[in-house]
Amino acid sequence: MRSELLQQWVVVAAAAMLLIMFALLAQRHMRALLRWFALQGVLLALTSALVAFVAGVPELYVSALLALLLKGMVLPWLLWRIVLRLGVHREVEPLVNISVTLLIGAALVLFAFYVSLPIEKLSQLVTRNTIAIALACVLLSMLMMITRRKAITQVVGFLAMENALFFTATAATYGMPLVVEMGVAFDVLIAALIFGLFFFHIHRTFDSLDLEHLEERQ
Amino acid sequence: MNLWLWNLAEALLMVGLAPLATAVVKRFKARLQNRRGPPLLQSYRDLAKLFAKQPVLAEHASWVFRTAPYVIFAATALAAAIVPVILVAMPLTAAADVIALVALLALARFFTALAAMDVGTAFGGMGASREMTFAALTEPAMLMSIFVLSIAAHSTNMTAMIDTVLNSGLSLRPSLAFALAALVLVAIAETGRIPVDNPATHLELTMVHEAMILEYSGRYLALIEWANQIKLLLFATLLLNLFFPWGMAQTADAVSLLIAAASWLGKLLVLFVLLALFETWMAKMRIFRVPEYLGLAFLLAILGMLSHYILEVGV
Amino acid sequence: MNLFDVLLLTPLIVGAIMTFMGHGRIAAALNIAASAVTLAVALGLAYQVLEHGAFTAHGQAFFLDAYNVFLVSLTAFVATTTAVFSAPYMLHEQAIGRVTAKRLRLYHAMYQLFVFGMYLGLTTNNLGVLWIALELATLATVLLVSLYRTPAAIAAAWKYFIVCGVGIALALFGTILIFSTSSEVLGHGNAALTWTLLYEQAGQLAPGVMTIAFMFLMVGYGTKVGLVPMHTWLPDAHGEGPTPISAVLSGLLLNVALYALVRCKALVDGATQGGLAGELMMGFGLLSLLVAALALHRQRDIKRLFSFSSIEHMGLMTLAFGIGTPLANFAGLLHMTVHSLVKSGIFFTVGHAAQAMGTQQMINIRGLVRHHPGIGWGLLIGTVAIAGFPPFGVFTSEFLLFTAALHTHPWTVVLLLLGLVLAFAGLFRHVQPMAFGTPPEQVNAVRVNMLPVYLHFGLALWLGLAIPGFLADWYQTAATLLQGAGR
Amino acid sequence: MTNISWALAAPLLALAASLAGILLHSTRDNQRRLVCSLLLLSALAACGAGMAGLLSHPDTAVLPIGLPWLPMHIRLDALAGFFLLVIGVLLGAVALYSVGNLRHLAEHRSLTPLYIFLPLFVAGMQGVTIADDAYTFMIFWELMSVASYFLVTFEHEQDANRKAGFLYLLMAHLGGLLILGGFAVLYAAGGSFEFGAMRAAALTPPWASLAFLLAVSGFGMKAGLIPLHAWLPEAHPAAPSNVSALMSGIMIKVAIFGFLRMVWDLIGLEHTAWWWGALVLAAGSSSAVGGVLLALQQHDLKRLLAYHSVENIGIIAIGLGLGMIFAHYHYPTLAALGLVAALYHTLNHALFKGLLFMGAGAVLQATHSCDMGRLGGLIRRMPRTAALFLIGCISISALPPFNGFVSEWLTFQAALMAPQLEGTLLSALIPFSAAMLALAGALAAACFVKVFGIVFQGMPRSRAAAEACEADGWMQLGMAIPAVLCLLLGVLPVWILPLIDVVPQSLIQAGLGKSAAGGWLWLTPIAPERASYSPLIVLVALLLAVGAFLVIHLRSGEKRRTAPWSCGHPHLNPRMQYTAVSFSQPLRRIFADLYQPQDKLQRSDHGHPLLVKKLRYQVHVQDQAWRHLYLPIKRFSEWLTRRVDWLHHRPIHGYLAFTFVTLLLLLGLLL
Repeated sequence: MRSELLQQWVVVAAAAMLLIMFALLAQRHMRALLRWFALQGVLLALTSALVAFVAGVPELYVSALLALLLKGMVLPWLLWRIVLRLGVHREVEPLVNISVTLLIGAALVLFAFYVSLPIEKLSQLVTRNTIAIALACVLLSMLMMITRRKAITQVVGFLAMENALFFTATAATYGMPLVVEMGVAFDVLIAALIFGLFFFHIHRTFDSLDLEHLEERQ
Repeated sequence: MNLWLWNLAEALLMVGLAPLATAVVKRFKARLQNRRGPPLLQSYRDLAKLFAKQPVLAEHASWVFRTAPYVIFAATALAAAIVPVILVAMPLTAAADVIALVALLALARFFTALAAMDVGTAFGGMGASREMTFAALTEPAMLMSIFVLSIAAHSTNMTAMIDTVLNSGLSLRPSLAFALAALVLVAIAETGRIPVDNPATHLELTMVHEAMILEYSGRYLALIEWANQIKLLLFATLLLNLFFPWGMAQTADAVSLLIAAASWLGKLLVLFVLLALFETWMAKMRIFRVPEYLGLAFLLAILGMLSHYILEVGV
Repeated sequence: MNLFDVLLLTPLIVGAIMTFMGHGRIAAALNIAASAVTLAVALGLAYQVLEHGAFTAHGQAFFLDAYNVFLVSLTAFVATTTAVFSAPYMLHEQAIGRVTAKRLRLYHAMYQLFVFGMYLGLTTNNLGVLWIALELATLATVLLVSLYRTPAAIAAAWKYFIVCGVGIALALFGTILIFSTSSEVLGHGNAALTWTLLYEQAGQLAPGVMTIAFMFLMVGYGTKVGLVPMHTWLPDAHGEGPTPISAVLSGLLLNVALYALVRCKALVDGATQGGLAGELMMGFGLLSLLVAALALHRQRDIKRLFSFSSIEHMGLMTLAFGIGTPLANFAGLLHMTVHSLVKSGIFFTVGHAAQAMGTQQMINIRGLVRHHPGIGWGLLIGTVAIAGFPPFGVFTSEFLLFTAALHTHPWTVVLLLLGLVLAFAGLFRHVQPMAFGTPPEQVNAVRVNMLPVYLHFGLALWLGLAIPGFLADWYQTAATLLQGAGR
Repeated sequence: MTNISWALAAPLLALAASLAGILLHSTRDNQRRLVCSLLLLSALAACGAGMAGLLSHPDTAVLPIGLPWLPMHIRLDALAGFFLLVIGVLLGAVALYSVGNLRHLAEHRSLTPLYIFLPLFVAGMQGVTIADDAYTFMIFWELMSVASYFLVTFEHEQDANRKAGFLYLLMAHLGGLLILGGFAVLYAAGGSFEFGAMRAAALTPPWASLAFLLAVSGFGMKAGLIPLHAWLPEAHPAAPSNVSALMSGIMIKVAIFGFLRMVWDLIGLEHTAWWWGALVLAAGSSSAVGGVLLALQQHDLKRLLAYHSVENIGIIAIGLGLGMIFAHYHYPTLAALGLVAALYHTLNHALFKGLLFMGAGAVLQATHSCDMGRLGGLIRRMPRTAALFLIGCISISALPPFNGFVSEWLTFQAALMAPQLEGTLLSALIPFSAAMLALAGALAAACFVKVFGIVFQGMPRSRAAAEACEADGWMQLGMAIPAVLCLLLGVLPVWILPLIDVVPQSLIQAGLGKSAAGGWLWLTPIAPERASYSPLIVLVALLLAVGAFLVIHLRSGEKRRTAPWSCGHPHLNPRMQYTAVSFSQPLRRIFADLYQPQDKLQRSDHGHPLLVKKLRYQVHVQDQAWRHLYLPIKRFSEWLTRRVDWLHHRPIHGYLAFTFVTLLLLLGLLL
């Protein structure tokens, strides 16, 4: 009965992930974007906590906690600080207009499902669908990185991709071994710090976070 | 051994008769132009006179200039010695085949041109340039036309070639016709006759051969002139003996030798008459028509080749 | 505390020290010393492996077989020579004020961290840790690339960071997918990511998932290898960073990434008894070769030029491993070795040349053989070597690759030939005028340390003339190891 | 000391010379002496080994270096022996020549790179001949290419030299890769890189043809067959004269060797398709005529000589092509004839082209120019050089009694054997190529009249030429050796041919047999009644004729010297002479369609067209291969590079997009 509950939850959570991804794609304002991003983190935390509880994998609690702290609070907060510091919080400035982006996104989701069709059912919880959705989330976050002009939105996209991976890890596999989890989390943290460092450099040297300027340096 | 002697005799005959031959042609032409023309021995007298004269050299003429006439004469004389005149089988013919024959003439020409370049006059350069240009076309034409025969004879050895023609009897072959035509054109060009070059002219712009030897005098000039006369006789003999060898002596007995000699002289006379007629009838062509003329010769020769391969092999 | 721990700990500890006192002469000396120590250790390990065969350390956590111990020692060697080279180089940079003491600290610390990352990646037995190590190395090099803080450097580092970050993330996704199927076979926990076990159990992994996983790993690690079309970060990163870093990036990091890719290929081949992975790698290899060869013609910056040449050669190796016959693998490994040697050697000379001329723009570098014969001839010889002229080792490996390719996929030979010729033309049309001709008026004299260069070229020459027996056996075992996953 | 160790000694001595070049860079004179003498020793070793290879059975050895499973194999057989001999002979002469030549060169700059790479170059060539496995072969082959590249760019300050070097190395690289491809095919069939296995390998016709095509294109590129010759006229003039002598005299012959080794030996003529020979024959004919035609329009002495190398390679190729055709139709003796003719011409060309380039070097050294427009009258300033050069000119013009004539004579003989064949296409092609051969010979004569006449005769066209001084003893010695050999090879072919005849016997188990049927005087390649040539008699006869007259005229020796007639001009000046340009004008006009010369005439007059103030005529004849082959390729590749460059100037989103699309495509594969 537990596993059924888990399965249902996994499906729901997966759907939610996908939804949030689209939400991120659809945002026009920084603040909202970061809110959704934080929400994603929280969702991750919940998922892994539940998996830990149901499947009785204690170390997943740790990663749940990590997720909650890092992805749910620290990173969004850091990013928001940066946004405030650099005063870029108004427009997201997409390269491609939002509705088109969303259409492409939808197409990607279909694509993801088709790709994962040949995958036979591995176990009761690694369903074809979870993998498909994970795939879709990764693709969507990449789409986001491609279609946003500002550096900071790219970073959000990047972190969103990390989240998608994390979700896959937990939902589809009861979580990776702890060593790996830790390592990954650690890397993400460093990455985030370096991001922060860079923002200031970029801002100083090009006095904007518009990536177009970086290209003029070739 | 006596074959060698006989060969030497024939060579001397060619060398000796050469001036006379030229004189004969001159005489015929003169007659055709209603002139009396010089006596037949005139050309001998000229040579003798030139030999006696003290040569005059250009200031900065080098040793090439001085040695060239000897080389030219020697090469031409040797070429003449190669060609079977009366007797078919001769040792020197074996020593140097048709290719060597052409090459020897080329050697003579090479040195003529060098001698012309030596003094550094405009005429010398002009003559050499034109001569070598024409030679570049005549030489292959000549080789090709002779090759037609030598392929038929399976040999480049003139003795063998003449033998085959003699033994094959009178068979009309397109290839031979082509080859003959080519060789005639070549002979005219090589001996510097009208319409390619005019031995009598000294009009600067049209000279070829004369321009090259302009600076020569005395015995040098004599040698070169003589070599030229030998060349005329040589080509005449070559044409006759390769394509119309009938009458030539295949065995070295007195009778056939006499017959051969007689037939040779007879054929020569006929040929010279034709030459004289041709020369009086033709005008000299412009210098840049000559390549076309020679190109024609080359083309004919190659056609002869091809027609031999394509039409006659295995026939 | 065995040899192995020394290998991993030395760079880590030294790196930590460097963060505090990583400037001035001692730092450089320490840098060299540390690298030398690791080199000694690496050789010791190599000896062990050669004597007693592959072994694992700390349970299943780390393992050393012919393949990676050879890469470890190669890495250690190049890292050492690079340290030797970087000592005078960075002093000069400091002298002309391109780097401050603070930056120098960062430089040395990150250098060691980077090396640590590579050792970790090479020796770990755990696909997850492998990924972490690569990410670590990437992050370290990102900071190194941006060392000069010039706008161009920032831009390059940012590009490097984003593109590689995304790539590496995709690789992680691939790893997770592998885990998702392997955990069915080997249960949750580290076992499911332990390469040696996976290698044994490869047959039971779900082919479908493994294939998708490989797609992601291919793109992910391929980005770090610098395969076209994910190579776009590479030229900038090489061009803008300090030259020693370009040397180790080209000479080492790319190798490690390729190493990871090849390890994964071995697993996928085992799972799906088909050659899809190999064919993919061949495709990417050829594409990289051709595109890089063409791109070479249009370069203006000398370091970008040689980074494109690196892309070309990584393409060749990828092709070799993609073909996957023992001969091809042999060629690939040999090519890996000689390319690392020659290319890092070239980057040393390039660095000196750039310093001598005060610019990296090739248009301004002229007549090197006249005013700096050492540099000029070094550059020429290096280019001749990298272009695959005998008697240098690059020729040997290309020769073997050629024959291997003709054996299995004759059609590739045409493209291979085309690519090599184009690449040579593209490289040489730029190098010749730099080495030859009349030099410009003002040329600043630089203290050059050509020893590492001669060392590298000398080794490459040696490998071209005669491959020592032990090395040959080494390659042989590695080659067969790579070929026979689950077959 | 076994034969093979002699053969090995040659390249080793050369390497030693290179080493000496590095070590003694401080003391120039010792450096020069030591390097040159070591090279001389290497040459002697090569000659010895060559004779040994020709006279005794093949000898092999395995060196302890190379790939682990493929140590270097070397083998000294007849073919290798012959080419080692060729290398040795010319190398010896050049080594002596260099003693003098390099002394003058050393006055301007340090020659250390030359001393390093010249011996390496030599070692490469010698090594190629004795290689017995593909790997060794390629190593030495590319060593030869690279080293010679550094020699071509030795005077790298001139822009032209760098361009030439680049083109050369590029084509050498391409050629090397093609050859490598050929070996790869053989390897695939034989399963080993050793030549022994490759010989044994049974090739299927398509693979054999592929290997053949690769060999032709690869070696043809090095040999300079039209249209693969573009590098040759650029590179040979760029190099120092003694190097050009080696490159033109030997290196392109090494390519011929490679061709023989790969096609005649490894692939084996039993696999030939009829069109193989036809292809070689056609390439040869076009090279022969094309080369000489282009040579005629060159006004730089060394460039002109370089184009003549193209011509002579063409002649060699004609011989080889005939041989291959005969071999295909199973006339082994005739095949042998073709091969022998080719080899004989190889030897001859090595000699007279080496001689000519050395002569050009002497001229360059004396006048600091190879531009024929600035030379002239040198025969008076440097009589010995002139005499030796003249011998070279006569030989290369294929005039008796020198050696060039003998080999062309043999080639003609081979061509005249064509009626033996069936198949009309061939029998049409062969006479045509014979015609081309004849044409080439005649044109060569014209060209060398021009060369000798313009450079050595007439009046000096520049002060440098007027003040030139004779080359020193070493250089004269270096030139004298090939000159003498030119005469000997021309007069005593009967003694040389049996030596060369060994090669076909070992390659196709057939030889000319007795090439002197009628005794030692008579050269009769096939049969006395077919064709015979007795150069000695010809020579004697010539000498007799000349001698007789000389005797007559030594009596009355006195001559008078006056100014030559100059159309009434007061005195003749050098500017009135024919120039190189005007000499070749008639041919330029005749073959205008081939040359497509671009000429322009600038004239300025004093108001009236007849009152000419200044008249300036320029004509430029471009190698058509550039227009129609090389430039299009260049343009296309440039276009491609522009397209690719576009990839690398995208914004970062673009880069991510590449990754993204790649991923989608890969996943798409799974659908």
